[in-house]
Amino acid sequence: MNDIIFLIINGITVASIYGLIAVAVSITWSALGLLNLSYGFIFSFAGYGAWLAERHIYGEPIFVMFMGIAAGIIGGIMVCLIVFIPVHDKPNFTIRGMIGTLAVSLIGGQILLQNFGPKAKLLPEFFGYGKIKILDVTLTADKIGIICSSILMLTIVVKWMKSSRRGLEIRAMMMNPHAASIVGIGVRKTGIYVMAVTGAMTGLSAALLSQTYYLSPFSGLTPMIKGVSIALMGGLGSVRGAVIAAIILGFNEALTTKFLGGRYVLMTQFALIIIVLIIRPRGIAGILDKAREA
Amino acid sequence: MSNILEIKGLSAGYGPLRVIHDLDLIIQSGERVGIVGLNGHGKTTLFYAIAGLTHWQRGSIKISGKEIGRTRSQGPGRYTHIVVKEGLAIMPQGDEIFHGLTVEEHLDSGAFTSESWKNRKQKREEILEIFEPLKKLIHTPVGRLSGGERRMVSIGRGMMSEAKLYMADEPTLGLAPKIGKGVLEALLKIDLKDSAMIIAEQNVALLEGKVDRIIGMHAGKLKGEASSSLSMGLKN
Amino acid sequence: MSDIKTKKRKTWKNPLAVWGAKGGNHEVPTPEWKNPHQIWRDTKAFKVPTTKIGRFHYEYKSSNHGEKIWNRLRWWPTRRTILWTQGVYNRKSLKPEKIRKDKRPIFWFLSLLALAIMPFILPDGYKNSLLTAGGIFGIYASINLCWTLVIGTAGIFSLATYAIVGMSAFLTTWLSINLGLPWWMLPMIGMFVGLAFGVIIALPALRLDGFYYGLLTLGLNELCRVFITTSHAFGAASGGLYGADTFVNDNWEPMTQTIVQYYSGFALLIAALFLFRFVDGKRIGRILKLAPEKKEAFAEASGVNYKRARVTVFLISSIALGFIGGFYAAYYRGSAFDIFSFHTVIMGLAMITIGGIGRADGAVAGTLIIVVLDRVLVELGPYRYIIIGLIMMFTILFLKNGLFGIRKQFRDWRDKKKGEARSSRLERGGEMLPEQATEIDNKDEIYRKRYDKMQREFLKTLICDEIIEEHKQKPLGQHSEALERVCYYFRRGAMNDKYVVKCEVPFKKYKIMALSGVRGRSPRLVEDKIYDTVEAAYHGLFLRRIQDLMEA
Amino acid sequence: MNKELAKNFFSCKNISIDLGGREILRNINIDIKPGEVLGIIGPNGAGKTSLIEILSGRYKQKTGDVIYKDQVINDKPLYERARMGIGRTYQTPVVPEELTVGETLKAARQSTKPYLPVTDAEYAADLVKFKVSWDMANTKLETFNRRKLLMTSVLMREPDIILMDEPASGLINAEIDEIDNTLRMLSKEMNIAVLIVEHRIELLETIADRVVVMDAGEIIAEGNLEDIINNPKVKEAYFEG
Repeated sequence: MNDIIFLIINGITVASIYGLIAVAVSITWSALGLLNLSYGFIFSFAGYGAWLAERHIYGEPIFVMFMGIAAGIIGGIMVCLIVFIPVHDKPNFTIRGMIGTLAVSLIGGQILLQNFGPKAKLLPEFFGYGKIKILDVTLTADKIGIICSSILMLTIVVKWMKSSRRGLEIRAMMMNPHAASIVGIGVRKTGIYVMAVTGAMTGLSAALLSQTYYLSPFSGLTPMIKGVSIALMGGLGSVRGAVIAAIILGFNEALTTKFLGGRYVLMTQFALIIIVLIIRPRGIAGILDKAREA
Repeated sequence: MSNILEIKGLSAGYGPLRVIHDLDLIIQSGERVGIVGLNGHGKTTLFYAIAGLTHWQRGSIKISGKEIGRTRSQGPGRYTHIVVKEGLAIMPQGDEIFHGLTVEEHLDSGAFTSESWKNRKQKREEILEIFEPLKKLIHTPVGRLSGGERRMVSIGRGMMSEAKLYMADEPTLGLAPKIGKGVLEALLKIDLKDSAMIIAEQNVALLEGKVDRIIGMHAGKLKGEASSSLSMGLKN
Repeated sequence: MSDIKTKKRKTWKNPLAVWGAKGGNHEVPTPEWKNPHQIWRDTKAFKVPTTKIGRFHYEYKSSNHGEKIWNRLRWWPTRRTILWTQGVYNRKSLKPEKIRKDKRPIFWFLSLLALAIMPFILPDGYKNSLLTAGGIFGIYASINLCWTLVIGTAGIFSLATYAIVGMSAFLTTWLSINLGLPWWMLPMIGMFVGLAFGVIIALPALRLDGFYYGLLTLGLNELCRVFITTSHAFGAASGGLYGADTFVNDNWEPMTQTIVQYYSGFALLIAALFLFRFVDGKRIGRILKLAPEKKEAFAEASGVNYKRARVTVFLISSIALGFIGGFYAAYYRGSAFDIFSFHTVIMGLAMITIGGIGRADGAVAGTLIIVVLDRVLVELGPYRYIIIGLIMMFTILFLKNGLFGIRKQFRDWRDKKKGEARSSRLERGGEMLPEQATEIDNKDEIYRKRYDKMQREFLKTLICDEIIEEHKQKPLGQHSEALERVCYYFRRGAMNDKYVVKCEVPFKKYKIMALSGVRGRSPRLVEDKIYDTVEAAYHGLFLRRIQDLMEA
Repeated sequence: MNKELAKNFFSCKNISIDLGGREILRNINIDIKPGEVLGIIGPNGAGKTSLIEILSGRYKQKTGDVIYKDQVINDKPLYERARMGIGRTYQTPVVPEELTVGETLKAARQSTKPYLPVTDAEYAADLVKFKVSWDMANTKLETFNRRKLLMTSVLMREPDIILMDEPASGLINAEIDEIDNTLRMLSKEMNIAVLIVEHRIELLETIADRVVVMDAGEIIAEGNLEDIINNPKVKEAYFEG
């Protein structure tokens, strides 16, 4: 019993990190119509940003975390400037955008490799080494921190999208880009906002994941593929769907590790995704996606 | 009285197709102008040209003295938001709405200046006074509304900001005659003060006597405004 | 001319005086007189900047043997001619000439010939590395041709291509090691593996659209990678599975081995090209081109079951990919895990996008570029990936459909600019622009239009309220000179869209119609207005014509 | 098979549909006989287009049946209906960009077995007076010729009924006359039933044998055109409120 709870908490921890990327993928897709596969690069970029900050500026863990977020924002804006803005009004934008972001991640990964070398780096623990015991289950501060900070980030983003003016603009653009330009919403400017926000989410997940695992030029790849598949299962474009999918996949990961063994995680995960997609071709919350049927 | 809109020698079109031919138009503040003409004679294209949505345009367009025309081909919609921020309120033809937003949010999305964003609550109240039927639907997603209500929302969205120039493109198109009349009346109720309004319409009878002047549009040129007796004689 | 301009305005007899004009004056000032020469000069002068006239001759024309302008040589036993040529007569010299409508077969032949004789012409120093790269190029180009069939022809955005190849390679290697299968069995078994995988992957393709499917297949690729790398049967420790039977004999000289490998890759490429030609260029490819993605309506209405055709193409190319997988195993004696990596997918995408998605030449040329960068210029180190990424970015940002689309893109762009420039010129009132004039065979027509335009410009100056009033009073009979001129012009007009008066009820109801100008086609009504008298109808018709004249 | 169905050539019974919670069509019944020209008119948003999409099989109706030659064909997709002899044209057909006219017709000929000989395509092209060079790229065709290309592709399978969506929109008068002639020939001499959706009454004046008027998803009148125009309900919907 203890084991299962422990695993579930593990699962939720992992899910909250991947969920951040999934929500980022989801928001970019629905707001900009861009399938951004360069989150892997943004992830590594943010991680190295945090690492550099820790090395050269100030070593306080929380500061490092915020620097990771800041680097993620910069990475997101960079991708927006390089790929989204030149390409967004060209024909076949979706394919172009996807290949363009892939090219960015290819170039970016190589540049990171050139500058930092293949050796893995480690970030400090942000949340200390405290432990809490609730109902026989030991919770490390680390896990609580990860879950809380990612939930906090998500809440802030969702709240921002719901109530602020920029959020309204982004949602309006999600639904009808042409009408949005008529009411004075610029695609490019909104694109930068969206990419900055999603970059911040990726940056946070990079900082959180790099403190437990490690950081290398291509370490963003797996989180991105996981994030994309979570977004896919939740239904591209839906934050709610992505969150639900992240939780389901987190549980799945925990349960599979427990009963089948760690190396079957990906298999059960994809089987789950394929089943969901075959039953509902637009993912868990696919109905909301109707807004952008281009 | 100042010139809100000043168009000189405007030609615009899509690719090899030229829809608007060398058009001159001056609209002064406080004016309510009707543009009538058949389908395909360039009413919508005129609006699109002002908003920068045509493929190419030549000539000068000034809004309160500021030049917004572009003498080069342009990606559709690339500069529209900049033009709109000069003070345009476009109430487009057809279903240019945000399906998933509620009526309230939808109205808010029209308030693009920071001032009107601050006063959006009050503005919203004013608009709901004009469009009574929307009051009950304030939290409904716009996609669920009927055609007439959608048009009301779309016009209300245009009224949210303090625009200098309101442009309504065929506000009654595709609506049942009664609803269409209601929508048009709401448009006429807008207090213009320093701004101006253009209404494009196919049906002359709907506008007759309700606007300050009616300009005919035929094959991309304006007709009927020129007050020479010749063209007046030709009109009937 | 200035003396004419300064002349005093003359008066003329007011035609309306008979009916009692305003003020009762018998004489009114004439409309201002204009010199017809001046009008001619004004009309002739272009006020807009003109560009060079004339059209480019895009097609290279070769003179012919003798007088014949056709070619009877055909590929036996089909009815196909060797090259698609068209016979034309030169307009200037009236000599028969041939135009090659499609020159691509020539380029294909030359480049394949170059590949075929490459082992004999390469300098010894580079021979080994280049031929090795050539073999790899053959395999990758065949894979990419099959992928192009899936993405381009079938329109299914699948990223699991390398997964199929890899699974087929690993399974056949494993079978070869454990059952001792000979090398020629491997591609055959690979075909079945490919079919099986194709069926599994095609199932979701029926339900999912575009990008969901793309991402799903990307996930499948990752799944295969994890499955293979973690399972002990496939040599999790050694970075790949090796030891399959091969057609390259170890006892041969190294150079012979390389050349055999090179030619086997070349043969595979030729086979893939034939497959591409027979799928994409034949019935199934054609009906799929009838149904491009999101625009299937036309095809559906003509009875095309496009979904079935898509899946068929997908399965065919899966089988081919399985075959290539088996071949790959026999070529390398096995396979590395690398084939499943995300990096390979990116490289593959680069290969097919650089050349242009959906074209055989694009896929092959893209593969060539990437393979040369990736395998030949090894000394560049990681910079070569940056270069590849930059080429990809360039293609995405600036090109419409890859390198091979540049030609069409340039022409489209030029035509668009030309069309815009042409249509945004100030109007010439019915006269032709010089660029248009080159497209008209009958040059008389150009001059007739120019004359007509001049005439209209002149007549416009004559039209004034008095004339209209005069016509209203007396539609028929003798008129003043100005009105007479205008009426003559109207009467002389062409028959199409000429207005006529239709009598509905004699002396009571008249309407205005327009002639169609075509024999057997009835006139059409132009307005609903009913005139009470024939005179009123005449005048209404006159007003219409004047309106047309002023607007033209 | 009951007797009620047996006399059916092409009809629909109690069709309803709603899109996104809004009711578009409510209990539509339409019946058409061979060789008849049936016009469907109504103001914008009356549900005409949805109806034709249902009849041709692109949308799925919520309730009701579509019956063709005594067969219920609710589950048949568009292409299967096309093979059965239900032709369908679009208002603005999107022609395949990559092909030439000849290749398009070839693909249409080979869309399903039996493959048709080229003479069938030539015959169909002749029926609609589609006279362009077969080497011409599809993208260079004008609207009218695009419609004719689609008509040719549809007619070569010798359909028994053609559903047309606003065939005259955006055409000049001479072209409308031509469509008029073609339709008359198809219906009166080749006994093909034609169903035309149009929102302008005047175009149907000459061709339609019978007219159905729709408003807000319902049929409000049915009969020949003169009766229809005098119908007060139609007047209200169409002219003034």
